[in-house]
Amino acid sequence: MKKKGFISRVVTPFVTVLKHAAYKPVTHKYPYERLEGFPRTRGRIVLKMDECIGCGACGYICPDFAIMMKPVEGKDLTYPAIDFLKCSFCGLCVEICPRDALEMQSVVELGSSNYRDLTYYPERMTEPEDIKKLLPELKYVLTPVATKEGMKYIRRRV
Amino acid sequence: MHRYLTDPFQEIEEVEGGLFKLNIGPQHPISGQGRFIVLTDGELVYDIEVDIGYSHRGIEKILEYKNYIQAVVPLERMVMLDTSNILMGFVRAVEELYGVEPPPRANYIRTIINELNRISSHLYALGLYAESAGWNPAVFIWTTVDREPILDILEMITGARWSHSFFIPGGVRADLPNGIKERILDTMDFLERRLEVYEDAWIYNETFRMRTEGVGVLPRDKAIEWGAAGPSLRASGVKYDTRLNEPYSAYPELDFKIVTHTAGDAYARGWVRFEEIKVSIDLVRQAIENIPKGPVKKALPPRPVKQEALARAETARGEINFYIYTEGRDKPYRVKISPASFRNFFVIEQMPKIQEIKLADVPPLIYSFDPWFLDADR
Amino acid sequence: MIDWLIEFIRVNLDPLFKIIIFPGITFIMLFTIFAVWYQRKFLARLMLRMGPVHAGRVMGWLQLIADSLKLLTKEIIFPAYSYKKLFLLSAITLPVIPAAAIALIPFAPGYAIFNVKGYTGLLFLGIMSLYPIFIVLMGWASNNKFTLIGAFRTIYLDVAGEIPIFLSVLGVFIWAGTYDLQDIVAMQSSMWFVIPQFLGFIVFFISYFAMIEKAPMDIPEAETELVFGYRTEYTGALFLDTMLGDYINILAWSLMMVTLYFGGYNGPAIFPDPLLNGAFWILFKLIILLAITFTVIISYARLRIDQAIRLGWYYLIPLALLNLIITVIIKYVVLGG
Amino acid sequence: MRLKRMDPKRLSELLKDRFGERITITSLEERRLFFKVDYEIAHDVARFLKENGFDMAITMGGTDFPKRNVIEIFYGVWSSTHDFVAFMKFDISRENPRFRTFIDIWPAVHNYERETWELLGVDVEGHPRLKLLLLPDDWSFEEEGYPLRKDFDSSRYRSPWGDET
Repeated sequence: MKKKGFISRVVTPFVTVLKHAAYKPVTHKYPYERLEGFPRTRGRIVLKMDECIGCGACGYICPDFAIMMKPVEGKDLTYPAIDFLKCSFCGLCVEICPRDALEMQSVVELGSSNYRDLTYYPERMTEPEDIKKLLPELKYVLTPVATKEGMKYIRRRV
Repeated sequence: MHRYLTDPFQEIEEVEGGLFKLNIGPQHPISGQGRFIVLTDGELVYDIEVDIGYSHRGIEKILEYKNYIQAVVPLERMVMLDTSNILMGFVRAVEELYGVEPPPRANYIRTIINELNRISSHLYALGLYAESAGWNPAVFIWTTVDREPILDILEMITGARWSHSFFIPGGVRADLPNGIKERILDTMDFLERRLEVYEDAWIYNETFRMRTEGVGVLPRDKAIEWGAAGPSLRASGVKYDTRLNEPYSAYPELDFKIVTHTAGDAYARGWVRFEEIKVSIDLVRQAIENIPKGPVKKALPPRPVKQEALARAETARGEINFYIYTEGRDKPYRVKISPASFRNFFVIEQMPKIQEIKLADVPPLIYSFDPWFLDADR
Repeated sequence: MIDWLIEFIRVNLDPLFKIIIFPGITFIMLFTIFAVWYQRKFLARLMLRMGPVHAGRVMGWLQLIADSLKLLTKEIIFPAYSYKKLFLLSAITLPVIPAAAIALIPFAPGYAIFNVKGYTGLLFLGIMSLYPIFIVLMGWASNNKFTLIGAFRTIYLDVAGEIPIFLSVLGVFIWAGTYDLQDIVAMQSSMWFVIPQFLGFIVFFISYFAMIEKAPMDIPEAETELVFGYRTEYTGALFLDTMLGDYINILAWSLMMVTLYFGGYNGPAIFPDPLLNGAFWILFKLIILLAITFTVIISYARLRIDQAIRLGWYYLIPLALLNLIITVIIKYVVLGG
Repeated sequence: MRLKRMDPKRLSELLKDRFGERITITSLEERRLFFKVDYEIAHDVARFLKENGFDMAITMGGTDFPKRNVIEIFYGVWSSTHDFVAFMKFDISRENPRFRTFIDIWPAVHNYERETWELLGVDVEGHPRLKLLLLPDDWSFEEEGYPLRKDFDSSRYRSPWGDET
């Protein structure tokens, strides 16, 4: 362990803290600004109904029992319906799907005043989520810190 | 006499000898729900009782109904800060049962993610620790902010900031994305510079040392006898780290050493944690430089080759071990999880027996062990 | 027009103006609100945050008004088996004490609410020493473990901080040769007393944190172990009242520090009016002093109560006594009185 | 007393010499030794392990076997000298599940034995504080049973949100 003098143990903390006043705040004003997701970010699950063969593998693997196969009018097969109240966005269903009929959007802003609305039936599963509708006040989309621009920002901060 | 002084139903709960019972908790004394019942006469503490179980979810029972891939998801909910290290123990136990060795590239990816998790968990824990010593939340917010680039990297690799669900028995779920190497190296440089700032502002701060040095001294023999885990054990001078003593993943191929301290007090525990961040930064750099090429997962054979396995892994809070007993089905018959915090809580309960503790020392003492209620409750 | 108005008010309504507008109730209230907002904004910047942004559009300046209104609309809860009269009265009286002490601080030559010559410096210290008594009453009347321990700690902290701070102020009195605050400020027009009284200033500055009960000496309200210390049981408007007392206390001690060591209202003449000029300089100094105070608040960990007492009795009191001896020697031996 | 460092194989030989037929080695690995003993000699074995440097209890628990009508209790102990884990198991009857505490040998098992008492319904004799640890304070063993037993009805504790899907 390094030994330091009394002055640097008492005065240096004060100076170091005061230096932070010069740095830019890192807060995002969330409903007006939002971070962009990464390609792999796990969020809302979208169903491609043409690809789905109704095998039910997603319902089998789901650790939260959030997926159940439901019939759709005018189709012979059953398609997955997801209860997003139970879903933990682990992405196992997307991975196990033999036809890649499920994919994930980087949108996690799902919410409703009625918990029944969070059960997405196959018809609704096919429509991707629109961020503009979920956050009507959104003005800017920010790039996350780990991208190249973000790293530049970090370097400036240090 | 005024009614206030004579009323038998008065609020102040007195036990024998004019002592108070103070409740610290149960709403978020640290993070999660749990309660410390402190027996005190104002400033001197006579007894600490830890009341856990507010968030017992029965993970051991749940795992009996899940197959080995599904089990990953509920298991991670034990410690949200440190999900992949928790998972590492389970995945190792299953691989031992099935006699599978993951491919080398998967081992390296696991090591990188484990160490990034450890850094982020230690940063968070140190921030809380500083706050427990009566700091306004400045340091806590700095560490939370500086954790953000790490979480972004983890999100790029695994798809989630935490609860990655990324390790499965037999490997990892996906390969590293393109261009991740530069970002990891950049972030490690950034973190190293931030750690210097922490040293100036906080680790060597006189008031912080006044508050934590000599508080809760845990001697070496007691640490072993009471089963302290992780940094708390190493701060008492025991040279033990599962990463080296029972090598797993890519750790045997990487070069690092165990951080130990001989004082065994609260400051030493925080200091060990702080120095471990530097070791982890070094480990991530080594792993990303030396990562081999190849596949990242391997299928499990249909039947396990063994009936029982005990696997250990080093989480940020200390050693976790999984005892799995199986009868040959795709689901375990019994999983016994012994997390680090469960052991450390017992040590916290014993502390007033060997040392004089003041009321103001209780929060730094507790936080210095970095216990996690969700971890202990399972 | 404006000049005429100020002149008219000064001549005709002087005492009333002082009590109600400046530096009386209105000023104290507004400055308290400003100080809380300033603390939140400033600390947020040090923590890489933004602080309040929404209320009032521009830098969240309405946030504190909104918070106060919210607290005023909340129910006041009296804890079971609390001593209700004392619970109420001690909280209501709390802000009055430091506000009464502010009445002695001169804001311009010959301009203070309680505009007398004589022992004003001693009177200030006497009034301020009442403050902890009401905290103890609050803690005791709440009938709660946390408040009671918080109240006991206040007594300890008072012992640790009050004696050094009084001794360091005594150094200034000896150096100036008077107890009168107006004279002390007037004497600093050429040189601030922080230079001859540097040792005393250090003692004052450290004890100051014990008196305003902020980190690193916020021991009575120690959030981590004693929920909110002596004010745990206060809700709604009464909570607002106790917070008001807290910040007026900061204001009073900061004004005292500016008055004693940093030349009070003295400064280069920017405004023609001496009152405006004095008020400007005193507020300017106050804002810088508050920034330093807030930075100290988040730079250090909270001391334990025994450490605070050891700091007070082992280091600060000897230092203050040393300062007294040096002051006497310099003033009466070197400079020859 | 300084102990000579040994490996699991050496420990298994030592145990065999000392306790003979009443101890069964179930599995011997590089850093593990799993063995099963009779309950009657469990405390002697534990004391023997402690004397030979196995000072830190790292896990403890039990497994319910309704088919064999036993509950298996296990103790995992790590040694700071020898740096491997000895894993001791013994059976107790399922009808009358009780065993004497090991706290005097390894204090660290205190909370684990409490947990085993409440989750598996095993009576730990001589334990100083058999108080509910993980289960809620209003838990009734008569009505709800012991959670880790195999006959525990966990379907009673489903999500309160109903089952829409």
